[in-house]
Amino acid sequence: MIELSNLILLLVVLINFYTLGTSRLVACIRAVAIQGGLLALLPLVAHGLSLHTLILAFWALLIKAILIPTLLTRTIREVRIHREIEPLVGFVPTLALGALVTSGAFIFANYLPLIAEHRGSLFIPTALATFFSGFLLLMTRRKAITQVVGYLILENGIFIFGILLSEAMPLMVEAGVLLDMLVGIFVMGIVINQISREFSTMNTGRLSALKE
Amino acid sequence: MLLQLLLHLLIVLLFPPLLLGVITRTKALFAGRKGPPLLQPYYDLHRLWQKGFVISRTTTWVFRAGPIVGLTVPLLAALLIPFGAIPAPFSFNGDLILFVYLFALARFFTASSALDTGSSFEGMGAAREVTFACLVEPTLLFALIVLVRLSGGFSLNQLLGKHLVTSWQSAGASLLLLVIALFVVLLVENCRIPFDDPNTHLELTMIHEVMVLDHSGPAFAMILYGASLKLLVLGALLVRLLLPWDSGNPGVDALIFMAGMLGIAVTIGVIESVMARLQLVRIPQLLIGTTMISIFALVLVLR
Amino acid sequence: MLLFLVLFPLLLGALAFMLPSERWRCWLLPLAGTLHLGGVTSIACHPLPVGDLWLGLDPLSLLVLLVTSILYFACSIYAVSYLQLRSDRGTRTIVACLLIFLSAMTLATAARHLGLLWMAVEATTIASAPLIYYNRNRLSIEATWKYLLICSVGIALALLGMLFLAYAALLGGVEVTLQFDHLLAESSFLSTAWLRAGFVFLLVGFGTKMGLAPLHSWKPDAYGEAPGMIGALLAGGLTSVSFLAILRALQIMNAAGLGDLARQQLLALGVLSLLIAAIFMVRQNDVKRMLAYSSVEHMGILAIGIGIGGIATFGALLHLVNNALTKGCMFLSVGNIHRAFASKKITDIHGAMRRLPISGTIFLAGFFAVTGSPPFGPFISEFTILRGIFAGGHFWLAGAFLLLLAIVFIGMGSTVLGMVQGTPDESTDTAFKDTFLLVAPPLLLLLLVLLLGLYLPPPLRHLLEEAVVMLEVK
Amino acid sequence: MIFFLSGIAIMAISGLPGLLMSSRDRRGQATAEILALLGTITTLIGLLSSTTLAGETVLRAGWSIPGGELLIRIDAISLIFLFPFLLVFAMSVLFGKDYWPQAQHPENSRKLRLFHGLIAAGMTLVFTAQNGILFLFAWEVMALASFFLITTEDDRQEARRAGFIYLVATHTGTLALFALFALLDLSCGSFSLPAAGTLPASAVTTAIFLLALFGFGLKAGIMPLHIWLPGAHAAAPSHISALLSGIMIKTGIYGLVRITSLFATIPLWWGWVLIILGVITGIFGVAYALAQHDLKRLLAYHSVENIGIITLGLGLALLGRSAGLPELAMLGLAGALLHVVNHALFKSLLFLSAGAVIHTTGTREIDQMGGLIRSHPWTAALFLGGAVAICGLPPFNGFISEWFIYQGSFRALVDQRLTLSLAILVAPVLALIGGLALACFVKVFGIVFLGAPRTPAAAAGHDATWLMRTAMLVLLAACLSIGLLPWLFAPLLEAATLAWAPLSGSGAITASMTSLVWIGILGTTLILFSGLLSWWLHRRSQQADTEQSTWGCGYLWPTNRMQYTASSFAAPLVKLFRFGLWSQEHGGKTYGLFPSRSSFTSHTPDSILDRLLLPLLHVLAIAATWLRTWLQNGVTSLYLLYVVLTLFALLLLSGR
Repeated sequence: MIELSNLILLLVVLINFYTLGTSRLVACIRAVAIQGGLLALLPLVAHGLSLHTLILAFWALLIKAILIPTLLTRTIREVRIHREIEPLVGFVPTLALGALVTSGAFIFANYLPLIAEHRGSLFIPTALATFFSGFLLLMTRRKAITQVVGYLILENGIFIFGILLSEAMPLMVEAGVLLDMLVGIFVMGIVINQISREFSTMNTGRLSALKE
Repeated sequence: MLLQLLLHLLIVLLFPPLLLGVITRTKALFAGRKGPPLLQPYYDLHRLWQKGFVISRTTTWVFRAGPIVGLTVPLLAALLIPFGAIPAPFSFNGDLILFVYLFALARFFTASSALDTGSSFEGMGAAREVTFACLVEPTLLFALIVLVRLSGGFSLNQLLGKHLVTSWQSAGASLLLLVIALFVVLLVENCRIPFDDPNTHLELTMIHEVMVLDHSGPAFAMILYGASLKLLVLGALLVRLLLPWDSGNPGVDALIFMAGMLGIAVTIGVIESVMARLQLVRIPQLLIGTTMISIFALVLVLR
Repeated sequence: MLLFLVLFPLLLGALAFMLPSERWRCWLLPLAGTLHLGGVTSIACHPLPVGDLWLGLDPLSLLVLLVTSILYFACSIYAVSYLQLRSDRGTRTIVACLLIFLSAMTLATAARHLGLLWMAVEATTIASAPLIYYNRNRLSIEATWKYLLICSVGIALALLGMLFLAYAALLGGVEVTLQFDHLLAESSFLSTAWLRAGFVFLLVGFGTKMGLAPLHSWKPDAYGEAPGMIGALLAGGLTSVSFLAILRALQIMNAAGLGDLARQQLLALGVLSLLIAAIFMVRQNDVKRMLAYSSVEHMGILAIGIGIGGIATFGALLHLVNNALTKGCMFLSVGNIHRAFASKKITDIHGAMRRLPISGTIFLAGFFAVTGSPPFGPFISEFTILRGIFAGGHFWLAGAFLLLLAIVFIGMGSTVLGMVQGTPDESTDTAFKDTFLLVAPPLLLLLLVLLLGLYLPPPLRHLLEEAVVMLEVK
Repeated sequence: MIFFLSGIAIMAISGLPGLLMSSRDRRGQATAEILALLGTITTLIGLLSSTTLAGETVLRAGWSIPGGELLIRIDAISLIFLFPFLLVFAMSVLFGKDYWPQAQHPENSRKLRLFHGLIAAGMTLVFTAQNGILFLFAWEVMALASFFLITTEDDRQEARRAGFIYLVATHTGTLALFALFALLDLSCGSFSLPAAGTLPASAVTTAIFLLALFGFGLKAGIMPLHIWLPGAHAAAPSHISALLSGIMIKTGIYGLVRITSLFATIPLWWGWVLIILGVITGIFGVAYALAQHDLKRLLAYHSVENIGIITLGLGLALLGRSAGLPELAMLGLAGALLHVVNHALFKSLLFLSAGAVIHTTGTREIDQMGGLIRSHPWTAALFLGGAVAICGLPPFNGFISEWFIYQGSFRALVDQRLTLSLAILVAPVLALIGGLALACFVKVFGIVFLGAPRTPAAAAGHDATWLMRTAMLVLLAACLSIGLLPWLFAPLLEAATLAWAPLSGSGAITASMTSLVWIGILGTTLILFSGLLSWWLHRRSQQADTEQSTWGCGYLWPTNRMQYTASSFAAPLVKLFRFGLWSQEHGGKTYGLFPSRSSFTSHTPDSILDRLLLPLLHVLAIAATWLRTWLQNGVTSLYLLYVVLTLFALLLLSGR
């Protein structure tokens, strides 16, 4: 089973790189949707079939792979923006940083004290790598929508970590967390709409009137 | 005891104007003139006492308070200071401070009285008077401090008491410096050349005289008498320092003291004859120099 | 009872969405505020058992809930008049969001499960975003966006931190759970490496929400652009709730014997907050931003107090109460001044005491209170913290603490005095006047602050002492 | 005690009823004044009925504030400060009735009276509170009330500026006091002050002393901490300035006296620090005063000077304590304490009479006045009394306290240890200060009241009302009574010195009783004899010719504006001090044969405040502004970067 999960996790990491490297917003969102779908598989792969994992997988699929991407796609359709043209930090440097972060996470994870089953698995390094890739995306992009994608990837990283500890999170809480995220992104979508109405752009670079 | 008190009072009341006469006579002799009689100041006082007043319409009661305080203060101060070996009638711990501050009181009223006339000349005089006093007062105090240290006492009687004879032997250098400093104080406080000229009428250069320019009649008599008293009182300090001996007989003591005072008067007359008035801007420098001398005297005894 | 306190504002919020009448909708707020305060008071008087696995109040959370409830009560009364003043904006969203916000804050204080706590805190972020966007202009949208993004990211960090805690349990070979009491009980078995990392993530996460420098960057924007009433709730209520979350993490660290490390980190952030606040408050041109930095400053003081420990812990908890009430008083009165001058720039505001005698006076008194002048409550708490600093032998820290307080006083003083003194410009005149409902709530808060400075009611003192015991290293 | 406490309460609330009345209602004013006076009297009754010189009255009650205790103790030190305070407060209330009537100042009169009462209550408590927290409460109530009093006319830019500087200064001082009391708590385990002379030396005693020096020094106005003082005293209404200058700055001295009394042992350098500060404060205080031509600023700088004198006395007392010379300690402290009382009396008298003048002339500029003695005969005479007293001249009270300090310095002089006998430095410094003060007050009195009026405003005007006169007369009488009957006050001084340091078997004050009697007798003689002479001279001058103008040395067309001005009067001395004053002069140069109109002005800004502190703060503020445009530039990414950096920094810290 570990091999399968590792494969999925590797895909997740690759998607991270893809989002870091692409300027097309639609592609970005699709990539995140795919990542969400992959993540939804993980509980099943890691813990086997049970009611708990099934429900969790279903929820994750619904929210991460379907609802949120739909929401985001609708938003970009409304605000008519398709590309991240001038990121704060260029695509190549971002990719390089992403590679650095990811390899750092993988190396660092070797030094972490882990329980025996997790030694060989890629769960923890991938979680960390995904988390910080999301952070990187948040920090280097100007477009609000890309930043939301970054936030999503960041949450995905946490989700990966959470799968290891699904006993700690009762289903209610897990569901609540995902719901919270959904509502959060919904509200962000509304705000993005407002931004584009007010500024006729989604550039958060313009959003720097409040200083000091 | 009673005899000493009597002698003290007699000296205070009768002796001072004579000093002015001696000074004038000395200067006249130096100038090759015969000069007025020695008792001329007494005649002057008498004449002024009889005269009427002319008072400027700008002035108020403050104008008249000047001469009054100017007379009262030296009188009281004279009761605090021993005349040679004759002890002061009033003596208590810390009377030296009262002694110094009484003169300041007189200065306050003299200067105010000058300002009351509204004349800028008198204002100028008052300004100079208070300025130079600031520089003289510390000197006087330093001198007294040296004496406190040497005598171990806190009243003028003790300061100028029997210890002086031995102190001249143990701290002669310091006392010598004191004498110099005190002599300068005496000259400044009594408006003598080289610091001030009691006879000039060039208003712009004068200090004390210009302040009393508007006074006349009895008020002016008070000023004159007060000035001579001041000379006596400050001179008494100096005389006791220079002639610290104690004969045991009050009469002889009084005579020694008066002789000493006359000697000082003659010295002043000589100085006034041989020196010119200092430039006004030089005066502060000289006064600060004197303060330095007195500080040095203190350092010598503190060592 | 607790569940009721969480649910009824939610129900009222739903009602607010459906109620057609703009006028009656406003009155839902005082209703909720009063009911909530009544409920909390009755709980405070007859303490419940600590509670089950999900909800429960211990002295620490009761303290925070009590403060939040009092503040919310004052703001809810203020809101009625305020919303009527701004009737052009409509009240549906704001009333509903305010009610949901109350529910989320209550849930966050009462949660015994860290996951639930996280959910509730995230819910407060989402519920308060529309509140900040109330003015619907460019600046407020910018502020909302920044608030939403930075706080969400911060909260995400906290979630990761919680998972680290769970992993620490996993590695320690004990029951893997995020139920707080269980976690506390088995703390000595937790893996220290994961625990340490978890604490850092929790501290940074909730620290962002609380507004410790340098994680505070959203704060001036959000407080500056939100209406004064919202600023009061955020600065007084939400920060306290986030601080509670950090204290929970600290409790676990204490129990695991890592308390010193945790305190050290809190101390570092606290001093940095004080420093940053001092730098930003000098010649601050915008009064609401100034209050935001003042909030950063006070978060720093709280962190320092907890970081020092000992008697300073008592001071910090008392300061939590004082800070909430004082900030509420200041934000509400500054809201009035903002209305009366139609500006929040100090270049436009002069002579507030003449134009608004009562609000201006409250604002000025609030300034003295917030800077720790006797006889107001914050003096007692700041002074107690200072005592703790000295008692711990940190003399240089004490010196820096006092120096920074002095700079804050100078910076804030020049702004505040420039506003309240002098004569108002005619050009800035508006029709706004002090009315009872707009003045009574801040006045109430001010009197409470004054009361806390003159007299510490024994029940409160008792509560504080119990809470301190919870934070002490056993 | 119950009288005492209710007195405080009555004073505190005296301004409240007025707040509820309309701003033009005179009844509010009357109520406030009656209540304030009633409170003063009640407090006084409380003091007299419950206190004896030797013992102390204690009230002790619990307080729920952590570390707090309602501990009030009235001992002789408190009494020394309380008596003049009550007198000055009552007189400032009386004076204020006609000086600041409700009808003429509807805008701020209610505020003024509210805080007038509050400051009184605060100060009474400051002088008696023996618990650190209670003390800080009273201290801050006083500080805030005085801030509002200073900014009574907050529509004036000058008052706002002065108020702000004051507020910052006092708050900084209060913060130092926070640290002070926290350290005291640390070293003796309680906020309630330990008994005098029981605090053992420890690592923090030096810190406590330095904090006290800073915190209380700021309030007292010890140079270079005097920055707030001139502006604040100038901006406040005059009867408030009287209270501030007379009493409030003494709370700083009180604090120093109280704190220094606690220590069991005192290092020699403490005394020396105070003496050196006293020398600087005294000399530069009076030098700055000389250079002023704003009447109230001038008086304010004289307060700085007098604080210097008090500090000198206190420094001598500390020297005496550390060197084991009880006589030196007692005389120094007695001088300092008596000077506190004296300065309270004559400085408030001076401020009140200055107020009476400013009230009618409408200016504070000395050079705009002149000849006021004709229109203000009473005020002039009263001012003269105050001026003579403040110069430390006999037969007034200022002389007595300086005399004590001189006596103390002589005791140091005759000691054989050089470190001690050098303290004689105090004596000539006092003489110099005295000389400068004399110059300054001759200037003020002469330029303001004597000569001819320089402006029409100065020629018009009327004397103070009888109520204002009464207030000033009472103060003058108090000054004179201490000057003429000093031995009556010796027992109180003795008790206070014993309360400060329980020195075994030293009656230095009682020993000076003979001297005090003599001084009194000579003073009386002086007055009687001068009176006699004046009576005689007055009779002689009845027929005098009083129609002539002053002898103008031949110049025929003198005008009133050609009289000597305040600036020119002080110019020689100001020039002597130019290295510390750095006066600025503008204009005054004329060119050519027929020069065009030219004007000359000079003014002396405060070196510490205007040349050092404000520019420094300005630079710091610019640096802060620059730093924050860079730190918080509005870009969200940067903010997120902060989050990550913090995260990593803390992880590193945690992993170490």
